[in-house]
Amino acid sequence: MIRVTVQREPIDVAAALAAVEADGAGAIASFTGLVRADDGVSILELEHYPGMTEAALTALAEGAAARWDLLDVTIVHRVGPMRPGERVVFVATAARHRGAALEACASLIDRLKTEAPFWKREVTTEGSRWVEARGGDEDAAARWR
Amino acid sequence: MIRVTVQREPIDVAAALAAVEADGAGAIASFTGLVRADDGVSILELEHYPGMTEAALTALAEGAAARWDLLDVTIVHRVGPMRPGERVVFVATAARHRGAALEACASLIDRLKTEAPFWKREVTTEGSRWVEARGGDEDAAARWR
Amino acid sequence: MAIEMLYFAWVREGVGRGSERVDPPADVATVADLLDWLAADSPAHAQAFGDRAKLRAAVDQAFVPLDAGIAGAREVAIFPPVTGG
Amino acid sequence: MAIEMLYFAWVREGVGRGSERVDPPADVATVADLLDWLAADSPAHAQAFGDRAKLRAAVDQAFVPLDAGIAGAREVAIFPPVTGG
Repeated sequence: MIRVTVQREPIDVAAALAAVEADGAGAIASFTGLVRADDGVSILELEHYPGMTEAALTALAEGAAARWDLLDVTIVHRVGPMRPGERVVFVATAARHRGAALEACASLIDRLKTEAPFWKREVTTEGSRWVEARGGDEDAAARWR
Repeated sequence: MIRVTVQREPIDVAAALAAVEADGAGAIASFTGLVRADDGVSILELEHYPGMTEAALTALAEGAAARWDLLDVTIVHRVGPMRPGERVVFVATAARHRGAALEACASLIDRLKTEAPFWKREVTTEGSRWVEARGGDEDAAARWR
Repeated sequence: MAIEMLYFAWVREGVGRGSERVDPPADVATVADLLDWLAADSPAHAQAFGDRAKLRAAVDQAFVPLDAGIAGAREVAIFPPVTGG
Repeated sequence: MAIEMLYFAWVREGVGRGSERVDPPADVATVADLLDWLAADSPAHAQAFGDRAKLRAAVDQAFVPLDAGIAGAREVAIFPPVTGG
Protein backbone atom coordinates (compact mmCIF):
# COMPACT_ATOMS: atom_id res chain seq x y z
CA MET A 1 0.00 0.00 0.00
CA ILE A 2 1.22 3.51 -0.77
CA ARG A 3 0.66 6.17 1.87
CA VAL A 4 1.77 9.75 1.21
CA THR A 5 1.01 12.55 3.65
CA VAL A 6 2.08 16.19 3.78
CA GLN A 7 1.02 17.69 7.08
CA ARG A 8 1.56 20.55 9.49
CA GLU A 9 1.05 18.28 12.51
CA PRO A 10 3.92 16.41 14.18
CA ILE A 11 4.74 13.05 12.58
CA ASP A 12 3.60 10.01 14.56
CA VAL A 13 6.28 7.46 13.69
CA ALA A 14 4.87 4.71 15.91
CA ALA A 15 1.47 4.90 14.21
CA ALA A 16 3.05 5.01 10.75
CA LEU A 17 5.24 1.98 11.47
CA ALA A 18 2.34 0.06 13.00
CA ALA A 19 0.32 0.57 9.82
CA VAL A 20 3.21 -0.78 7.74
CA GLU A 21 3.78 -3.76 10.04
CA ALA A 22 0.11 -4.70 9.80
CA ASP A 23 0.60 -5.58 6.13
CA GLY A 24 2.56 -8.75 6.88
CA ALA A 25 5.99 -7.96 5.39
CA GLY A 26 9.15 -9.66 6.65
CA ALA A 27 11.37 -6.58 6.41
CA ILE A 28 10.72 -2.92 7.13
CA ALA A 29 13.26 -0.16 6.62
CA SER A 30 12.63 3.36 7.77
CA PHE A 31 14.30 6.73 7.76
CA THR A 32 13.48 9.68 10.01
CA GLY A 33 14.90 13.13 9.35
CA LEU A 34 14.89 15.47 12.32
CA VAL A 35 15.72 19.09 12.94
CA ARG A 36 19.23 18.83 14.36
CA ALA A 37 19.67 20.20 17.84
CA ASP A 38 23.28 21.28 17.35
CA ASP A 39 23.14 23.86 14.57
CA GLY A 40 22.02 26.94 16.46
CA VAL A 41 18.70 26.78 14.64
CA SER A 42 15.74 27.72 16.82
CA ILE A 43 13.05 27.14 14.18
CA LEU A 44 13.09 25.29 10.86
CA GLU A 45 10.28 26.27 8.53
CA LEU A 46 9.23 24.12 5.58
CA GLU A 47 7.38 25.60 2.62
CA HIS A 48 5.91 23.40 -0.09
CA TYR A 49 3.98 23.51 -3.35
CA PRO A 50 0.52 22.17 -2.48
CA GLY A 51 -0.70 19.65 -5.00
CA MET A 52 2.59 19.21 -6.81
CA THR A 53 4.33 18.02 -3.63
CA GLU A 54 1.84 15.22 -3.00
CA ALA A 55 1.94 14.23 -6.68
CA ALA A 56 5.75 14.18 -6.72
CA LEU A 57 5.95 12.07 -3.56
CA THR A 58 3.31 9.67 -4.85
CA ALA A 59 5.22 9.28 -8.12
CA LEU A 60 8.42 8.50 -6.19
CA ALA A 61 6.59 5.99 -3.99
CA GLU A 62 4.98 4.25 -6.97
CA GLY A 63 8.28 4.09 -8.81
CA ALA A 64 10.02 2.49 -5.82
CA ALA A 65 7.17 0.04 -5.20
CA ALA A 66 7.40 -1.18 -8.79
CA ARG A 67 11.21 -1.31 -8.96
CA TRP A 68 11.72 -3.18 -5.67
CA ASP A 69 8.44 -5.13 -5.48
CA LEU A 70 7.49 -3.50 -2.19
CA LEU A 71 4.45 -4.30 -0.11
CA ASP A 72 4.32 -0.81 1.38
CA VAL A 73 5.72 2.64 0.92
CA THR A 74 4.97 5.34 3.48
CA ILE A 75 6.14 8.93 3.12
CA VAL A 76 5.14 11.53 5.70
CA HIS A 77 6.59 15.02 5.31
CA ARG A 78 5.92 17.84 7.69
CA VAL A 79 5.50 21.48 6.59
CA GLY A 80 5.33 24.74 8.52
CA PRO A 81 7.49 25.71 11.50
CA MET A 82 9.18 23.10 13.67
CA ARG A 83 11.69 23.02 16.50
CA PRO A 84 15.01 21.19 17.01
CA GLY A 85 14.45 17.51 17.69
CA GLU A 86 11.15 17.42 15.80
CA ARG A 87 10.66 15.12 12.84
CA VAL A 88 10.74 16.67 9.37
CA VAL A 89 10.29 13.56 7.26
CA PHE A 90 9.58 9.86 7.71
CA VAL A 91 9.96 7.20 5.02
CA ALA A 92 9.21 3.52 5.49
CA THR A 93 9.35 0.64 3.03
CA ALA A 94 8.22 -2.94 3.50
CA ALA A 95 9.23 -5.99 1.48
CA ARG A 96 9.54 -9.74 1.86
CA HIS A 97 13.32 -9.45 2.17
CA ARG A 98 15.62 -6.88 3.69
CA GLY A 99 17.67 -5.90 0.64
CA ALA A 100 14.70 -4.49 -1.23
CA ALA A 101 13.36 -2.61 1.78
CA LEU A 102 16.74 -1.08 2.67
CA GLU A 103 17.64 -0.02 -0.86
CA ALA A 104 14.21 1.41 -1.60
CA CYS A 105 14.21 3.41 1.63
CA ALA A 106 17.63 4.93 0.88
CA SER A 107 16.57 5.70 -2.67
CA LEU A 108 13.35 7.40 -1.59
CA ILE A 109 14.97 9.78 0.87
CA ASP A 110 17.74 10.60 -1.63
CA ARG A 111 15.29 11.32 -4.44
CA LEU A 112 12.80 13.12 -2.23
CA LYS A 113 15.53 15.65 -1.42
CA THR A 114 15.87 16.71 -5.05
CA GLU A 115 12.56 15.79 -6.67
CA ALA A 116 9.86 17.06 -4.33
CA PRO A 117 9.07 20.78 -4.04
CA PHE A 118 9.93 21.71 -0.46
CA TRP A 119 12.02 24.63 0.74
CA LYS A 120 13.62 25.02 4.13
CA ARG A 121 14.20 28.24 6.02
CA GLU A 122 16.27 28.30 9.18
CA VAL A 123 15.67 30.80 11.95
CA THR A 124 18.64 31.47 14.25
CA THR A 125 19.40 34.18 16.77
CA GLU A 126 21.04 36.12 13.90
CA GLY A 127 17.95 36.09 11.69
CA SER A 128 16.60 33.71 9.10
CA ARG A 129 17.94 32.29 5.86
CA TRP A 130 16.76 29.97 3.11
CA VAL A 131 18.74 26.76 3.09
CA GLU A 132 20.73 26.29 -0.13
CA ALA A 133 20.55 23.04 -2.05
CA ARG A 134 23.62 20.82 -1.67
CA GLY A 135 25.39 19.46 -4.72
CA GLY A 136 25.87 16.19 -2.86
CA ASP A 137 22.11 15.73 -2.74
CA GLU A 138 21.89 15.80 -6.51
CA ASP A 139 24.70 13.24 -6.75
CA ALA A 140 22.95 11.00 -4.21
CA ALA A 141 19.66 11.14 -6.10
CA ALA A 142 21.36 10.47 -9.44
CA ARG A 143 22.60 7.10 -8.15
CA TRP A 144 19.04 5.77 -8.31
CA ARG A 145 17.96 6.98 -11.74
CA MET B 1 25.29 5.69 22.60
CA ILE B 2 25.35 1.95 21.99
CA ARG B 3 22.38 -0.08 23.16
CA VAL B 4 22.34 -3.84 22.68
CA THR B 5 19.56 -6.00 24.05
CA VAL B 6 18.75 -9.69 23.66
CA GLN B 7 15.35 -10.39 25.16
CA ARG B 8 12.46 -12.85 25.28
CA GLU B 9 9.91 -10.02 25.53
CA PRO B 10 8.33 -8.41 22.45
CA ILE B 11 10.38 -5.56 20.96
CA ASP B 12 9.02 -2.07 21.64
CA VAL B 13 10.07 -0.18 18.51
CA ALA B 14 8.46 3.10 19.52
CA ALA B 15 10.38 3.18 22.80
CA ALA B 16 13.64 2.20 21.10
CA LEU B 17 13.25 4.90 18.45
CA ALA B 18 12.30 7.52 21.02
CA ALA B 19 15.51 6.80 22.94
CA VAL B 20 17.53 7.26 19.75
CA GLU B 21 15.72 10.46 18.80
CA ALA B 22 16.42 11.94 22.21
CA ASP B 23 20.14 12.05 21.38
CA GLY B 24 19.76 14.95 18.94
CA ALA B 25 20.79 13.36 15.62
CA GLY B 26 19.58 14.70 12.28
CA ALA B 27 19.11 11.31 10.63
CA ILE B 28 17.86 8.00 11.96
CA ALA B 29 17.69 4.82 9.91
CA SER B 30 16.03 1.70 11.21
CA PHE B 31 15.35 -1.85 10.18
CA THR B 32 12.73 -4.18 11.62
CA GLY B 33 12.69 -7.88 10.79
CA LEU B 34 9.38 -9.64 11.40
CA VAL B 35 8.12 -13.18 11.27
CA ARG B 36 6.48 -13.25 7.86
CA ALA B 37 2.80 -14.08 7.87
CA ASP B 38 2.82 -15.81 4.49
CA ASP B 39 5.16 -18.77 4.93
CA GLY B 40 2.88 -21.25 6.68
CA VAL B 41 4.98 -20.86 9.83
CA SER B 42 2.92 -20.89 13.03
CA ILE B 43 5.84 -20.33 15.43
CA LEU B 44 9.39 -19.14 14.87
CA GLU B 45 11.76 -20.03 17.68
CA LEU B 46 15.10 -18.29 18.18
CA GLU B 47 17.91 -19.94 20.11
CA HIS B 48 21.07 -18.03 21.00
CA TYR B 49 24.41 -18.35 22.75
CA PRO B 50 24.04 -16.32 25.97
CA GLY B 51 27.03 -14.11 26.56
CA MET B 52 28.62 -14.54 23.16
CA THR B 53 25.54 -13.15 21.41
CA GLU B 54 25.59 -9.91 23.38
CA ALA B 55 29.36 -9.60 22.90
CA ALA B 56 29.09 -10.20 19.15
CA LEU B 57 26.30 -7.63 18.75
CA THR B 58 28.19 -5.09 20.82
CA ALA B 59 31.31 -5.60 18.70
CA LEU B 60 29.27 -5.06 15.53
CA ALA B 61 27.67 -1.92 16.99
CA GLU B 62 31.02 -0.50 18.11
CA GLY B 63 32.57 -1.22 14.72
CA ALA B 64 29.76 0.57 12.91
CA ALA B 65 29.79 3.53 15.30
CA ALA B 66 33.51 4.04 14.65
CA ARG B 67 33.38 3.51 10.89
CA TRP B 68 30.41 5.82 10.24
CA ASP B 69 30.81 8.30 13.11
CA LEU B 70 27.39 7.44 14.51
CA LEU B 71 25.73 9.10 17.48
CA ASP B 72 23.70 5.99 18.29
CA VAL B 73 23.46 2.33 17.50
CA THR B 74 20.57 0.30 18.87
CA ILE B 75 20.23 -3.45 18.33
CA VAL B 76 17.36 -5.35 19.91
CA HIS B 77 17.07 -9.05 19.11
CA ARG B 78 14.33 -11.25 20.40
CA VAL B 79 14.85 -14.91 21.40
CA GLY B 80 12.43 -17.70 22.27
CA PRO B 81 9.16 -18.49 20.49
CA MET B 82 7.31 -15.85 18.45
CA ARG B 83 4.32 -15.70 16.14
CA PRO B 84 3.86 -14.40 12.58
CA GLY B 85 3.81 -10.61 12.51
CA GLU B 86 5.96 -10.30 15.61
CA ARG B 87 9.31 -8.50 15.53
CA VAL B 88 12.46 -10.63 15.53
CA VAL B 89 15.06 -7.90 15.31
CA PHE B 90 15.29 -4.12 15.37
CA VAL B 91 18.33 -2.08 14.37
CA ALA B 92 18.54 1.71 14.49
CA THR B 93 21.41 4.05 13.70
CA ALA B 94 21.64 7.78 14.20
CA ALA B 95 24.03 10.22 12.58
CA ARG B 96 24.27 13.86 11.62
CA HIS B 97 23.60 13.02 7.98
CA ARG B 98 21.49 10.40 6.28
CA GLY B 99 24.15 8.60 4.24
CA ALA B 100 26.00 7.37 7.31
CA ALA B 101 22.85 6.31 9.13
CA LEU B 102 21.43 4.42 6.13
CA GLU B 103 24.65 2.62 5.24
CA ALA B 104 25.42 1.67 8.81
CA CYS B 105 21.93 0.30 9.35
CA ALA B 106 22.12 -1.87 6.22
CA SER B 107 25.59 -3.08 7.20
CA LEU B 108 24.52 -4.00 10.72
CA ILE B 109 21.58 -6.14 9.70
CA ASP B 110 23.66 -7.84 6.98
CA ARG B 111 26.51 -8.63 9.37
CA LEU B 112 24.26 -9.58 12.27
CA LYS B 113 22.82 -12.36 10.08
CA THR B 114 26.19 -14.08 9.73
CA GLU B 115 28.21 -12.90 12.74
CA ALA B 116 25.93 -13.29 15.75
CA PRO B 117 25.11 -16.70 17.23
CA PHE B 118 21.38 -17.13 16.72
CA TRP B 119 19.56 -20.13 15.28
CA LYS B 120 16.01 -20.15 13.94
CA ARG B 121 13.58 -23.03 14.07
CA GLU B 122 10.30 -22.88 12.20
CA VAL B 123 7.21 -24.72 13.39
CA THR B 124 4.61 -25.48 10.72
CA THR B 125 1.60 -27.80 10.58
CA GLU B 126 3.99 -30.46 9.19
CA GLY B 127 6.41 -30.28 12.10
CA SER B 128 9.46 -28.21 12.87
CA ARG B 129 12.78 -27.63 11.13
CA TRP B 130 15.95 -25.67 11.73
CA VAL B 131 16.33 -22.88 9.19
CA GLU B 132 19.41 -23.32 6.97
CA ALA B 133 21.83 -20.45 6.47
CA ARG B 134 21.54 -18.76 3.08
CA GLY B 135 24.62 -18.27 0.92
CA GLY B 136 23.27 -14.86 -0.03
CA ASP B 137 23.54 -13.74 3.58
CA GLU B 138 27.27 -14.45 3.59
CA ASP B 139 27.67 -12.46 0.36
CA ALA B 140 25.69 -9.55 1.81
CA ALA B 141 27.80 -9.47 4.96
CA ALA B 142 31.04 -9.69 2.98
CA ARG B 143 30.23 -6.40 1.24
CA TRP B 144 30.91 -4.54 4.49
CA ARG B 145 34.16 -6.14 5.56
CA MET C 1 -4.37 32.51 -22.41
CA ALA C 2 -3.99 33.49 -18.76
CA ILE C 3 -1.31 31.72 -16.74
CA GLU C 4 -1.31 31.31 -12.99
CA MET C 5 2.20 32.18 -11.75
CA LEU C 6 3.30 30.67 -8.43
CA TYR C 7 6.41 31.68 -6.47
CA PHE C 8 8.05 29.88 -3.58
CA ALA C 9 10.70 30.54 -0.94
CA TRP C 10 12.97 33.55 -1.62
CA VAL C 11 11.49 34.00 -5.09
CA ARG C 12 8.10 34.54 -3.45
CA GLU C 13 9.65 36.98 -0.98
CA GLY C 14 11.47 38.85 -3.76
CA VAL C 15 8.45 39.13 -6.05
CA GLY C 16 6.40 40.14 -3.03
CA ARG C 17 3.56 37.70 -3.61
CA GLY C 18 2.91 33.97 -3.76
CA SER C 19 0.86 34.00 -6.95
CA GLU C 20 -0.43 36.21 -9.71
CA ARG C 21 -2.45 35.73 -12.88
CA VAL C 22 -0.68 36.98 -16.02
CA ASP C 23 -1.52 37.10 -19.70
CA PRO C 24 1.69 37.19 -21.73
CA PRO C 25 1.77 38.08 -25.44
CA ALA C 26 2.13 35.32 -28.02
CA ASP C 27 5.90 35.78 -28.51
CA VAL C 28 6.53 34.69 -24.91
CA ALA C 29 7.22 31.07 -25.76
CA THR C 30 9.37 29.65 -22.93
CA VAL C 31 9.67 29.92 -19.17
CA ALA C 32 12.77 32.08 -19.68
CA ASP C 33 10.78 34.40 -21.99
CA LEU C 34 8.12 34.64 -19.29
CA LEU C 35 10.73 35.65 -16.71
CA ASP C 36 12.12 38.30 -19.08
CA TRP C 37 8.67 39.65 -19.81
CA LEU C 38 7.72 39.83 -16.11
CA ALA C 39 11.08 41.42 -15.22
CA ALA C 40 10.76 44.11 -17.88
CA ASP C 41 8.04 46.04 -16.06
CA SER C 42 8.84 45.28 -12.41
CA PRO C 43 12.07 45.91 -10.49
CA ALA C 44 10.93 43.38 -7.86
CA HIS C 45 10.53 40.65 -10.48
CA ALA C 46 13.76 41.69 -12.17
CA GLN C 47 15.65 41.38 -8.90
CA ALA C 48 14.03 38.07 -7.89
CA PHE C 49 14.76 36.60 -11.32
CA GLY C 50 18.23 38.14 -11.57
CA ASP C 51 20.35 35.00 -11.18
CA ARG C 52 18.81 32.47 -13.52
CA ALA C 53 21.24 29.76 -12.42
CA LYS C 54 19.50 29.77 -9.05
CA LEU C 55 15.99 29.44 -10.45
CA ARG C 56 14.01 26.29 -11.09
CA ALA C 57 10.58 25.97 -12.70
CA ALA C 58 7.57 23.74 -12.97
CA VAL C 59 4.95 23.90 -15.70
CA ASP C 60 1.61 22.44 -14.69
CA GLN C 61 3.30 20.83 -11.68
CA ALA C 62 6.09 19.08 -13.58
CA PHE C 63 9.72 20.18 -13.19
CA VAL C 64 11.07 21.67 -16.46
CA PRO C 65 14.25 23.47 -17.54
CA LEU C 66 13.94 27.23 -18.03
CA ASP C 67 14.04 26.85 -21.81
CA ALA C 68 10.91 24.68 -21.77
CA GLY C 69 7.93 25.89 -23.76
CA ILE C 70 4.80 27.21 -22.07
CA ALA C 71 2.27 26.66 -24.87
CA GLY C 72 -1.00 25.68 -23.23
CA ALA C 73 0.39 26.01 -19.70
CA ARG C 74 -2.11 26.88 -17.02
CA GLU C 75 0.27 27.05 -14.06
CA VAL C 76 3.94 28.06 -14.02
CA ALA C 77 5.89 27.99 -10.78
CA ILE C 78 9.27 29.62 -10.16
CA PHE C 79 11.40 28.73 -7.16
CA PRO C 80 14.91 28.02 -5.88
CA PRO C 81 16.38 24.50 -6.00
CA VAL C 82 14.36 22.33 -3.63
CA THR C 83 15.62 21.53 -0.14
CA GLY C 84 13.16 19.10 1.44
CA GLY C 85 13.67 15.94 3.39
CA MET D 1 42.41 -29.03 31.52
CA ALA D 2 38.63 -29.38 31.58
CA ILE D 3 36.72 -27.77 28.74
CA GLU D 4 33.08 -26.72 28.88
CA MET D 5 31.43 -27.94 25.65
CA LEU D 6 28.32 -26.09 24.46
CA TYR D 7 25.97 -27.29 21.71
CA PHE D 8 23.28 -25.31 19.92
CA ALA D 9 20.34 -25.93 17.58
CA TRP D 10 20.35 -29.37 15.87
CA VAL D 11 23.82 -30.13 17.22
CA ARG D 12 22.38 -29.80 20.73
CA GLU D 13 19.45 -32.01 19.77
CA GLY D 14 21.74 -34.60 18.19
CA VAL D 15 24.18 -34.75 21.08
CA GLY D 16 21.22 -34.86 23.45
CA ARG D 17 22.44 -32.14 25.77
CA GLY D 18 23.24 -28.41 25.70
CA SER D 19 26.54 -28.63 27.54
CA GLU D 20 29.00 -31.04 29.07
CA ARG D 21 32.37 -30.81 30.80
CA VAL D 22 35.11 -32.85 29.12
CA ASP D 23 38.79 -33.45 29.78
CA PRO D 24 40.51 -34.46 26.53
CA PRO D 25 44.00 -35.98 26.40
CA ALA D 26 46.94 -33.81 25.40
CA ASP D 27 47.02 -34.98 21.76
CA VAL D 28 43.60 -33.40 21.14
CA ALA D 29 44.97 -30.15 19.76
CA THR D 30 42.23 -28.64 17.55
CA VAL D 31 38.46 -28.29 17.49
CA ALA D 32 38.38 -31.01 14.82
CA ASP D 33 40.43 -33.31 17.08
CA LEU D 34 37.97 -32.64 19.87
CA LEU D 35 35.06 -33.62 17.64
CA ASP D 36 36.85 -36.84 16.62
CA TRP D 37 37.63 -37.67 20.23
CA LEU D 38 34.05 -37.05 21.37
CA ALA D 39 32.63 -39.03 18.43
CA ALA D 40 34.85 -42.05 19.09
CA ASP D 41 32.98 -43.14 22.20
CA SER D 42 29.46 -41.92 21.49
CA PRO D 43 27.19 -42.73 18.54
CA ALA D 44 25.10 -39.63 19.34
CA HIS D 45 28.13 -37.36 19.09
CA ALA D 46 29.35 -39.22 16.00
CA GLN D 47 26.03 -38.68 14.27
CA ALA D 48 25.70 -35.02 15.32
CA PHE D 49 29.25 -34.29 14.14
CA GLY D 50 28.94 -36.41 10.99
CA ASP D 51 28.89 -33.68 8.37
CA ARG D 52 31.75 -31.37 9.31
CA ALA D 53 30.90 -28.94 6.47
CA LYS D 54 27.72 -28.09 8.37
CA LEU D 55 29.45 -27.41 11.68
CA ARG D 56 30.76 -24.14 13.02
CA ALA D 57 32.64 -23.49 16.22
CA ALA D 58 33.54 -20.86 18.77
CA VAL D 59 36.42 -21.05 21.23
CA ASP D 60 35.94 -18.89 24.31
CA GLN D 61 33.10 -17.09 22.51
CA ALA D 62 35.01 -16.20 19.35
CA PHE D 63 34.17 -17.82 16.00
CA VAL D 64 37.00 -20.06 14.78
CA PRO D 65 37.51 -22.53 11.93
CA LEU D 66 37.42 -26.21 12.88
CA ASP D 67 41.18 -26.53 12.51
CA ALA D 68 41.75 -23.88 15.20
CA GLY D 69 43.77 -24.89 18.23
CA ILE D 70 42.17 -25.35 21.64
CA ALA D 71 45.21 -24.90 23.87
CA GLY D 72 44.03 -23.11 27.00
CA ALA D 73 40.41 -23.03 25.88
CA ARG D 74 37.84 -22.97 28.65
CA GLU D 75 34.69 -23.03 26.49
CA VAL D 76 34.19 -24.63 23.08
CA ALA D 77 30.84 -24.33 21.30
CA ILE D 78 29.69 -26.41 18.32
CA PHE D 79 26.69 -25.36 16.23
CA PRO D 80 25.28 -25.04 12.71
CA PRO D 81 25.83 -21.89 10.61
CA VAL D 82 24.02 -19.02 12.34
CA THR D 83 20.60 -17.83 11.12
CA GLY D 84 19.66 -14.80 13.17
CA GLY D 85 18.17 -11.47 12.17
